[in-house]
Amino acid sequence: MAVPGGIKDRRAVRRERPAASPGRRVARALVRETARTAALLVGVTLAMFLLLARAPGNPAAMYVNVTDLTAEELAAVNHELGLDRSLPVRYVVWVGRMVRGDLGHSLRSGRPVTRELWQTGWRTLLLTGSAMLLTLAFGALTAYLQATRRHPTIAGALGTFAYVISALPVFWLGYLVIYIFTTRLGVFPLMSSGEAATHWGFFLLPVLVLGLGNGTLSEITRHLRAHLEGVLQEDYIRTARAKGAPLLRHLYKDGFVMPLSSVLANKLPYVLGGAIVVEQVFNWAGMGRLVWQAAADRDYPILMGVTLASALIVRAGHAVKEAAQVAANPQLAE
Amino acid sequence: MSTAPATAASRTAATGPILRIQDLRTYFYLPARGRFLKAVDGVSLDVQHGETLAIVGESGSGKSVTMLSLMGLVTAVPGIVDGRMWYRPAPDAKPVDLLEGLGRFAKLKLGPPPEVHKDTLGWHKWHEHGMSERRGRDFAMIFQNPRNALNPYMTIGQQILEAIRRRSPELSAAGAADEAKGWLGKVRIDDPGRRMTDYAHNLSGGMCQRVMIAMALAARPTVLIADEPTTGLDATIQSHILDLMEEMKGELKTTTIVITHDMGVARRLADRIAVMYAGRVVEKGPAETVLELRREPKHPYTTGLLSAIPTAEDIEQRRRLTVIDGDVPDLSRLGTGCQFLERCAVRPAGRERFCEEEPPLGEVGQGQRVRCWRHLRHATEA
Amino acid sequence: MAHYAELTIAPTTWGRFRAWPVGQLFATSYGATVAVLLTVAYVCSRLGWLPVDPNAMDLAAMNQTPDAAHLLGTDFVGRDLLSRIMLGTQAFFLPGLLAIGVSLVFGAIFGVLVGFWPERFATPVGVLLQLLESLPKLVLILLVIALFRPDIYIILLVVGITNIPAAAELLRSKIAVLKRKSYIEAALALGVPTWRVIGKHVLWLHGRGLVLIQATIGMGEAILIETSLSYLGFGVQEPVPSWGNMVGLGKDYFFQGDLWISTAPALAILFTILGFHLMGDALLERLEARNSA
Amino acid sequence: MRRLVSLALAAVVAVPVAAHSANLVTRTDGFPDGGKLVYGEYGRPATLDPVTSNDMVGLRLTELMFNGLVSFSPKNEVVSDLAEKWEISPDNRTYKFKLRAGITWQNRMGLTDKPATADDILGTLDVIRHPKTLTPLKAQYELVSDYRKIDNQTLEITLKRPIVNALGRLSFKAIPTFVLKRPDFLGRDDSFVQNPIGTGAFQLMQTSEGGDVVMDVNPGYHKGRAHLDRITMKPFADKNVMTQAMLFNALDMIVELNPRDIAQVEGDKRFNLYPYNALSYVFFGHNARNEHLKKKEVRQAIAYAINRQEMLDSFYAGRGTLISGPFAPGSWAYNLDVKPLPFDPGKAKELLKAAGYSVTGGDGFLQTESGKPLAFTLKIPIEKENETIKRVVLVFQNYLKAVGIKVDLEFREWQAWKTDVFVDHDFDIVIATWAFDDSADISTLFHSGETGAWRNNFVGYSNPDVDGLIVEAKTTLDREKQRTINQRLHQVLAQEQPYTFLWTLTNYAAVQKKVRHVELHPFRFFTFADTWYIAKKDQ
Repeated sequence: MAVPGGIKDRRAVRRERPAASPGRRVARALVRETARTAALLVGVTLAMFLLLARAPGNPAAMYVNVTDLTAEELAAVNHELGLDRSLPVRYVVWVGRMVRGDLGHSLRSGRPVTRELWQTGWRTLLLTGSAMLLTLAFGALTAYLQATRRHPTIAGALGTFAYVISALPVFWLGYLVIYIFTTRLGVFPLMSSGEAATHWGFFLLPVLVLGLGNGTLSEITRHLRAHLEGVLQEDYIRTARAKGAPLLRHLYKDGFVMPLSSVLANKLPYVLGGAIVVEQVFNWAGMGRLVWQAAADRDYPILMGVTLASALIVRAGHAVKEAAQVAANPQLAE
Repeated sequence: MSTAPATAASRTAATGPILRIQDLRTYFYLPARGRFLKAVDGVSLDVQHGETLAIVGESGSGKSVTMLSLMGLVTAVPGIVDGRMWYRPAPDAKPVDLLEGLGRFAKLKLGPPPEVHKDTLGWHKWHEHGMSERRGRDFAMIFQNPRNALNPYMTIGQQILEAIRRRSPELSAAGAADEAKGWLGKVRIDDPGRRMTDYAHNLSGGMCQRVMIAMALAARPTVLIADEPTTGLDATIQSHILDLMEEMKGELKTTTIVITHDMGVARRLADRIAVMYAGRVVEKGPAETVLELRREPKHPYTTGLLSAIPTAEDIEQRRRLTVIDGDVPDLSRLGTGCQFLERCAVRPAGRERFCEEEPPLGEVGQGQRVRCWRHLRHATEA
Repeated sequence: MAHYAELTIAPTTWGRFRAWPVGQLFATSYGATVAVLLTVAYVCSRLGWLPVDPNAMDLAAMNQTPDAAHLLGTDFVGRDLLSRIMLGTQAFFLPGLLAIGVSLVFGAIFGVLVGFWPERFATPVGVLLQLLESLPKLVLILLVIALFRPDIYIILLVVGITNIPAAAELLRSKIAVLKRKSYIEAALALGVPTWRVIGKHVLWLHGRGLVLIQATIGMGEAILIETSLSYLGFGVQEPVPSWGNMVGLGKDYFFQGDLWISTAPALAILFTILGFHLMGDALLERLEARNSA
Repeated sequence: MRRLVSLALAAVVAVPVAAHSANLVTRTDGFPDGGKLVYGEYGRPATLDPVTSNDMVGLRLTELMFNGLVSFSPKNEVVSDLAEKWEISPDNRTYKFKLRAGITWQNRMGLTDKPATADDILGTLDVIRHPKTLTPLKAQYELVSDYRKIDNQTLEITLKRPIVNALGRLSFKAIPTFVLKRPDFLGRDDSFVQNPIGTGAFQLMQTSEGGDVVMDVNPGYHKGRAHLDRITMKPFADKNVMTQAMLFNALDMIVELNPRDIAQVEGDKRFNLYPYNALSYVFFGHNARNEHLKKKEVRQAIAYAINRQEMLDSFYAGRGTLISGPFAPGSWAYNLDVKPLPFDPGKAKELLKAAGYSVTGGDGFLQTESGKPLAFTLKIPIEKENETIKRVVLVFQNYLKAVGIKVDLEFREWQAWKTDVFVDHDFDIVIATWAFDDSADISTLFHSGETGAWRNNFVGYSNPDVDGLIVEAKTTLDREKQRTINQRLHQVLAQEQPYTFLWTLTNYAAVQKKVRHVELHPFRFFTFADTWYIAKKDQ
């Protein structure tokens, strides 16, 4: 009993153009994300500018011994630093220059802010990035073992370790690790003396401490496990297993890409904060020290630059999340 | 157990069934209640080559769990605890027990109360190794609500190619793509080329089920299992799917097991029928005999199911529909004796006392077996 | 070998409790003990029942390891560590609750707004939340301390505010899930007033789980942030004790072998946060288990 | 010129003593050349040039890379540097300097053996005095009236009025003004600030991204090339980690060893400890505008109530000296026979009762009859490494509590603290450090005219006869007369107690034993670094 010619399905007719390729979907998501970031940056920098203006203290102290100056001399210094102009004027001037990529010069070292940020920024990014990857990798591995009940002993051990290490304060963990690995065992060099070998040894410890010790490990593991257990009960996973297809190929997009990217976006600011503490303990020349000094000196250009940089890093986290999720999940793009 | 007589010889030249499930038990442990949920409690079934067996029963009768156990998809604890599954890959090949070695990892002590000792890790390794080779090669499965059963993150083409690649890895990319399009065409999907790049959410329920069927058949399984394939689809689409399945049956002669609660589906597709109730098979036999309402002997439950289907006449005279009163039993509180007793309307006159004891699935003629004392002689009878 | 046997008698509540997986059993009881210990320490310090006066100094007995007089030893000016650790709970107890409160209340408001009326509130609320999220926390707190006094309430208020986006997102995604389940629409269709639907179904029935997570994880985070800030010198200041500034002062004696001064408060932080995390997760799993059982 | 600093930083220029000595031309000490020195600093320099640099780390670096007209001997006598010899006019106002021959700028940034001339020296003075140049030296050189070039090798500088230690004041470092972006002034955006060229014994090789400053030996150094091949400065953000780095041989030297680590490093035979007495002292400043603190008896009672020797011994292992007046013990103006007030809580209580605080309130603290409590807030700046200061203020609070005075500690962010103290005078007691160059000049500290915003007399102390003594000391030229006046001032202030004078700390530098002939200047540190050497076998 032949069935009449192919059934024209109402839903298929409505959508004319073919589904957008993942590449184009990601591009559209990134454009949306950049627009939103631009609007956000204005808001963030304005908020910080107002806060800085209200904060007591004056950068002139970096230049001269203020207590030896007469009132006029002090006024001259302030004029020289451009601090005597009205608030809105200073903000507009700053934004004007910022748009052209000129963030001004650090009041302290005279170097252009962009260079200061870049020289210290990439180290903080390297530390924060690798620590974030380590946290996500550990979380994903533990969650997978726990969700699939594959190796209960290993899964249990990793889980307990995650709970204990993320309850440990990272500022104390740093000291403990240095004490054990460097002072007692002398395994890790305390400072990179230039050659590659010690450089990597020197790099590994802070990443391990920040990656495991930033206090989010247990929460991330639990979130990933709950999500993974949900996905494992989906019908299409049962179909995949019925087809004898490799489980991970069907699981990785919804089970890992989606949750990991949203965790990355949510937890990045938190790990960035942890980096500031770890940098100090491990003498890691990152943005942390720059912020410290700038806040104490009221080095306004640097502080505004740092605000911009950290807002950009946070937004980059969100951009990565949007891109990953749109690429993975076709339904999101429409 | 006696082997079933060779029936429908013309179609099955085989010496024995392609698949024989013997005394399969699959239990689930409920920690909160501290009891076992006996989803499948001693099921035995045979399927001949090329034949279509329909397993019929209300939801919660264990029919789906039986098939999931066959496919090795039951991960709940403790899962399959007893039984054997003889599988004959080719008509003349020697049967292989799919559950061979189960005893080493799971020991069942039946005595009230039942106990199971299970080496979870070992069972998992054995179970995963054993079944994963055969899934997608010898056995393929179609599921209910197809849109959820398709992976939303992969295109239709990728999912079908995966099945084809697993069956014939030697195919070139283009070759595989053509075969995929071929299968889409065979299941009557329009413009297969473009459909390959679509996702599940771009298609309707009916279209998704067609894709599922194409994907299952593309693996050229020896046994196709369809778990409620048409449930949830609206009537017209349902009949199209059934037509398609009938056509595939005729054309490919694949042995098929259909699980459904809809007698109409069973009548359309099945050569033989097994009726399941409370985790047991209560009647099995050729479709003609089981489905004929007035033909006796028949298990009261089957009669109840058949009479519940409204005929044109009933609708005309607006007769009240006949219903099997009572409800499906709680599988974690099954007593001894015939499970259907509370709901049974035709208690064997004068022999009710036998119903305290569970009747065996006795032979009542022409390859038909019924689990009811009305048709079986009790050992104690003279 | 896992062993499953049928109970002949119907399980009691104790039976049901005993049936919990061992992990959750340990976690909940551990979490409960920590919560009790914490409250006891807090109440004692509020009422002044402390083993030794936390501010009494003894320059002769500086940096002592635990002995009879001082159960947990003494700090860098010879003050008793045990009573200071007990007093240290005051540093984060109320401020922590404040921080959680702020992030929960506003998080819920924004979460519901965006969850139920996305077309109207999604962009304005979204931008505000992401603005809060993008502000660099540390620089922000440094300047707030410069502007006002380094008061822990203000600091944790700032922390609470910057946690609003996380809470709002948690609730929004939960509402998105619930809406797909369509029984929210069903309730609305039946004419149940919207605020009752939000109140009962969303916030009460499902919100409890989220409040639980946010409270336990939030408290853990509040402790970590309060102690980190006090460690860096911006949080609670001398002579008021906080676990953070006690570790901070102890760290300078670390490399000279006097590990104990910073280890004692650090362990206090560890066990408390661990308690909150474990209890939060265990109770959450019970909640989820009950929903899906 | 004085400078109030947080305790981590210290003073500016050093003490002069008038004497001549021959200048060395070629290195004849027979020490071997070669070897590298890596030293650790706490904190990073803002800028590397002598004009804009305003922090100790930067000052020490400029000492290595630059030279002034005159320098100092290990015994702190003025010796020749760029100026070979000099003549002083009878009225002590005009100084004629004859430059040493053969002085060249370091061969960097395209310069090859460019001679340093009088124009460069005078050009440097122009830059320092230019309004657009923001430099701490401006106040110091306002007493220079004019200066002129006689010929390429000679120049003359005239002061507004004769002062006792003029030569020491003229030890500014010369910079090659012809390489500046704008020859007449030096802004911080000028690349010279981070990439300086000098005449000193070492020249900048590179500054790494991590903040390390690497300096190689200047072969053309006019006193003959220094022995060490390279000196590297590594900045640290954590003092404990810095000490560990040295103990693990990653550092050869630490300029200012953390007081807590002195005992540990002293016990380690790999290192030598070199004490040097920074000319500074720590004190509690009392706000004379406060109704209680304006009474002398209350201030004296506070001094009697605290046991300074015990604090010094338990927190700094006794490494410092107690002071009784507003001068550092090492300075020539210190009056040795004025003894610090002894620790005598009994006397403190008597003084307080005499001052009218007879009633003891419910909380155990003293009150006046009218019920006004004797309570003060002690404001302390928040800094990263101020753990020792916390010990001092806590113990101070405890001592005062024992005699019935209530003290609340209030920590304020550094800039906010300075605004409170110097502008609003919103404080009762503060703890701080004065760092001196000319230890006799305490005029701006206690003179009643100096109590306005951002002025040194922030405690608002005013006492007519103290004002008289200060003016008298400032105007005399005769050193002996100045010394007796200052000692009289010391005596008066020791009684008046405008500050509770605490102590002067001894700083310690820790250096690997392999570095030999280590002479340190108490303040500029590296003045004699060119004479340091490392034995061949240790290089």
